[in-house]
Amino acid sequence: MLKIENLSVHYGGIHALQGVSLEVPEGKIVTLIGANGAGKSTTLKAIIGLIKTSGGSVSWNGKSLAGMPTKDIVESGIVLVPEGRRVFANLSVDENLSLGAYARKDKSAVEADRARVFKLFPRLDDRKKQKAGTLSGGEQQMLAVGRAIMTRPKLLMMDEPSLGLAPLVVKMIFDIIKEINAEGTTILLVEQNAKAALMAAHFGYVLETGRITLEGEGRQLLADDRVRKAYLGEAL
Amino acid sequence: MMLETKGATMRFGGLTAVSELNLCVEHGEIVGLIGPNGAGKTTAFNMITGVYEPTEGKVIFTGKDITGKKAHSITEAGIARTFQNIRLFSTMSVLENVLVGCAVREKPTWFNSVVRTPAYRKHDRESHKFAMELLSETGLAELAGERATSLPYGKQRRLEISRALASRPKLLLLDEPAAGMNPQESIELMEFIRRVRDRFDLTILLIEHHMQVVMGICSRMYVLDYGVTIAHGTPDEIRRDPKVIEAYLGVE
Amino acid sequence: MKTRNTVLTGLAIAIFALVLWLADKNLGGYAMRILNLSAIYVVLSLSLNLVNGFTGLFSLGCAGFMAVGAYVSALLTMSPEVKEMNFFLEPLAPWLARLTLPFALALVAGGFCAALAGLVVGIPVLRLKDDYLAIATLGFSEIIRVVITNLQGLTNGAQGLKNIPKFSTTWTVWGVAALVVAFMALLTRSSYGRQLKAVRDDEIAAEAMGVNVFRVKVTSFTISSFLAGVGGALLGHMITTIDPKMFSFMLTFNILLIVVLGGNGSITGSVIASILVTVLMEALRFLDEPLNLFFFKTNGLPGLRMVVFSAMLMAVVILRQRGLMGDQELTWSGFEKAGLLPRSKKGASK
Amino acid sequence: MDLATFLQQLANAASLGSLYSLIAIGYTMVYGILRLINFAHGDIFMLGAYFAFYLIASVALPWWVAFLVAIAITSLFGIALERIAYRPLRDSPRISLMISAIGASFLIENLGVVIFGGRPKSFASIPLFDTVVRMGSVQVLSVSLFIPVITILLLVVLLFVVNRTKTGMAMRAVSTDVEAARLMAIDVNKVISYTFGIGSALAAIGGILWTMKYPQLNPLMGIMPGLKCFIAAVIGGIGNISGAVLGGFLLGFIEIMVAAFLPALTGYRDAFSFILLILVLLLKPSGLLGKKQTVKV
Repeated sequence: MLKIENLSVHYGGIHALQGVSLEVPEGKIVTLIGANGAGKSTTLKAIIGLIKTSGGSVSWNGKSLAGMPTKDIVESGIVLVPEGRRVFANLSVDENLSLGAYARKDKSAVEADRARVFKLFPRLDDRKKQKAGTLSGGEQQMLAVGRAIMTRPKLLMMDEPSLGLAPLVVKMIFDIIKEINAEGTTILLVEQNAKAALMAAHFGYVLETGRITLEGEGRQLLADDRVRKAYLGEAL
Repeated sequence: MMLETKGATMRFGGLTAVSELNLCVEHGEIVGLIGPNGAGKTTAFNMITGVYEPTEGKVIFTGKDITGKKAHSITEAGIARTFQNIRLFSTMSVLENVLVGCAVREKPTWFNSVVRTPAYRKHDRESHKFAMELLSETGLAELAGERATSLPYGKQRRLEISRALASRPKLLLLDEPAAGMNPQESIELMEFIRRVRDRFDLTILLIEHHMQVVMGICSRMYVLDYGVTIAHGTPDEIRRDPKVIEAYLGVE
Repeated sequence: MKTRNTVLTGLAIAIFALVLWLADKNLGGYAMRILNLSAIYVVLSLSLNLVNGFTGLFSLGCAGFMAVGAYVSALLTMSPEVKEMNFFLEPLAPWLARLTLPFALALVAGGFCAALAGLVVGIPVLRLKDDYLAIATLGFSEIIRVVITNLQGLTNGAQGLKNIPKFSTTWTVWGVAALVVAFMALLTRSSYGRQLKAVRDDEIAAEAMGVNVFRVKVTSFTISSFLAGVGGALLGHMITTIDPKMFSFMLTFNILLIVVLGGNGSITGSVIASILVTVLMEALRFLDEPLNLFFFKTNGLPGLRMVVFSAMLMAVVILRQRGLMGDQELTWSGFEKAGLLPRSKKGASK
Repeated sequence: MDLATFLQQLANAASLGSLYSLIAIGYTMVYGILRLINFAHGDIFMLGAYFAFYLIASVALPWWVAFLVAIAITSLFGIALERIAYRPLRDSPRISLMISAIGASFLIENLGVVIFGGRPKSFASIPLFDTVVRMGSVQVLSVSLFIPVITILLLVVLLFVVNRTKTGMAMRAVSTDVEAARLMAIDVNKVISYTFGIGSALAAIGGILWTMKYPQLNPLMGIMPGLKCFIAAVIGGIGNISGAVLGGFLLGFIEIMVAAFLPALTGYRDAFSFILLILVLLLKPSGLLGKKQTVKV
């Protein structure tokens, strides 16, 4: 349903993406792995219209997203949980969730979604009135995901959800990702924790210096020598 | 002992970014600092190079206490660094970037610069020569006149290292030198780092995510997680350490 | 290569001097005044460009330092009789009343006092950044003005000073302007100049490369204040009357306009823009006078000229942020590349 | 000094402080959202007063209608200013944005000189505001009593809008993180326009009340209050509405009280605020109610 062809992005003098093509089929978890600076976040930001692309196309259910403002892309059903969570620190947990539903008019469905988020993350329910900035890293990540769910996405994109989180929390986040997916939301996941990502994903792409160098099913990539050597730190 | 940190701790408000860091780096070593993002590695660098003053503890460099000194005097004392997100002087040429690095040894003043005193001219000639030498060493000599930020990513990283070397450091800190490089470039970088160490008689402390790079060139490494040193030892020891596997190499 | 450029530069200076000589002989007082005003603006815009363009500090304190230079130089050169005439409300401090120095000495003293003010202001204020720095320097400039207004016994307060000796001749102002251009060219292309630009491009990296960022900032700010003081003094000796109102934020704004128009970080840009703006400013004076456009007559609209000017600044900032020259310079090799000069034998020039 | 004079000065200080607060709020809101010192804010304050003046003097509207219309026009003017002068520069270095703001400020002032004339105009007296109120031995103009009351009412309304409404929530979101706000399908441009609209409306109210108290209009009347109120916003902690009000009152009190108790320093009155600013910036750079920020390397 999301199809990227030959996407290219320039940052100042740097050619950050050099013709990236990938596909995210409906109902699947797709992951994009690679080293720091390989262009993973850039890909996600280009999809959602936060940065300008310099070539190639992004189509969403057959419709081109080129030149669309982020607001309209989000309303069409794509959302991004940004790297480093970026919750609104001075706003309460509840307000953060309401902002997720900012553009929505269907009040009762919004409340249903809020209940669903609290069911997924009971800890957020306990801290409803608290300022988001006072939450722990793991709770902020939950809030960022919850806030994204409030936009009612068909495609949920996540940028480094495990960043700086304790192993136990990472495991929980990945369980939630699988749960959300099981409820019918398609997921595009960017991760430096290659192992966890590939274990959870149906399909994976490896990005190196702005180019896709490998692709395949998650478990298949996990077994690939090149991936094991470069991203899993295994001396072979 | 080249560098030693004794219980160096950095707190921001309630958050402890690095706690009780005890690094020891011997002359001529290449030592790695690894850990998940947000583990406090860059903060450790910032404490050593004087960007932050440690909340507690000491930083000792070649036997002298440099805790709390200003960043520029630490560079003068002989520690140079590169940055995680490249910080070149964007409006200057490649050569000029390196010349700024050289200046710490010339100590120019506005007066001798304008008057072009004989001493200034001598320093200036020497710096130009040394800068060009460095650029040929790092394979950037042909690009000397180009704007620094027009270079491709990998070359910008090399330029940043050249600029750091221009200050004639004894200890070089590299913050993720292989970030944004593909495996082939990373291998070249490893060789480059080794060569640079031998050629300039350096000691190197580096932060890196590319496991292949770290394991390949470091004689020892420290692993940080949540600001706490959870392990240190040779690459082989680290690879087998269950705590490291859990924290860093990913969950099963 | 180098010799050719030196010869060309020498030739250009000689031609310019000749033009000045001819102008001085043939043009009327009004035209010469405008030409000489341009020279003073060259000094002032380079002073601001050193801080804003080359060191990347957004300072809005220019007018205050100009005021210091103008008052010091005026008070040191006026004759005891003129001083007595000026200070009729409250007599001037006696040690100053009898002191009269040669112009050159007074000019330098004006610069030094402004530099001293710059140093005193700079040390606390340069710890701030960006817009905070801008507003704090603007604040200090206003404080200097308020102090001058209130120090009746030293500055004659709001009445200002009249009959300042008219020392700013064509040769003086253009001589000083030439010196300042040379100074800036030498400074910005030196090792120290690279430190200034390093601070502008990335403070953290500069500090990490061993540049004492704070000291560089204070030095640049102090030198800039010196130049502003000299420019202010020249201005005083040209129009022969000064008062605190003259040194308001409006004056800083005029200079900022020149720097932005010429290009932040370009010496030649500032020189060209100084002349352009000064001449245009006069040429547009008709806007303030009654208009008679055949069908349509207006009464004088004082202020229309400044409307046009503010609109120009905004247009430049919005449409061409880099100004005329960006941070580039007009160079002989640039002319060569543009095909305006015959190609030299040896390859690239530097 | 006797008690009566002190109370008299206190009333003066309260109304001056209130006026400063009203203008300072506009600075703080715009800075919070765009990280821009809106140099032209003082001139918007001036425009508000002039619009009201012309609507009464030339269009002959009843004063309260004129005030409401003037506030609305000024508010639209603020929105237009952001569109024309600031929006095209949003991705440019902050210095360019600030130069554009300075340019806009001068443009408005000079246009004011051309259109309104450089000579000061005086506001016709409105009895409701011009009555002298006596309380014991203290005499104040009624407007001096209205000003603090109106300011407090407006502050309550504003805090309600910012903290309790959806638009207010979006404003707070945009001022914390523009990019994340975009990801929430918030129309950032619209939110910025609202901010300018509200800030300009408050400036207009401030301008009108100012001329009720000091009934002289001139095109450059916005410069000094503008600068001082920016200072008030910084002192209180820029980006923080309550901080702006605190800063405004503080400045008003210091100015009036120093002039009252130390008459020898009256000539330096305009310098007080700048000295206070520099002290605060050096001692607590984030302002009295501001939060500390660390630089990321």
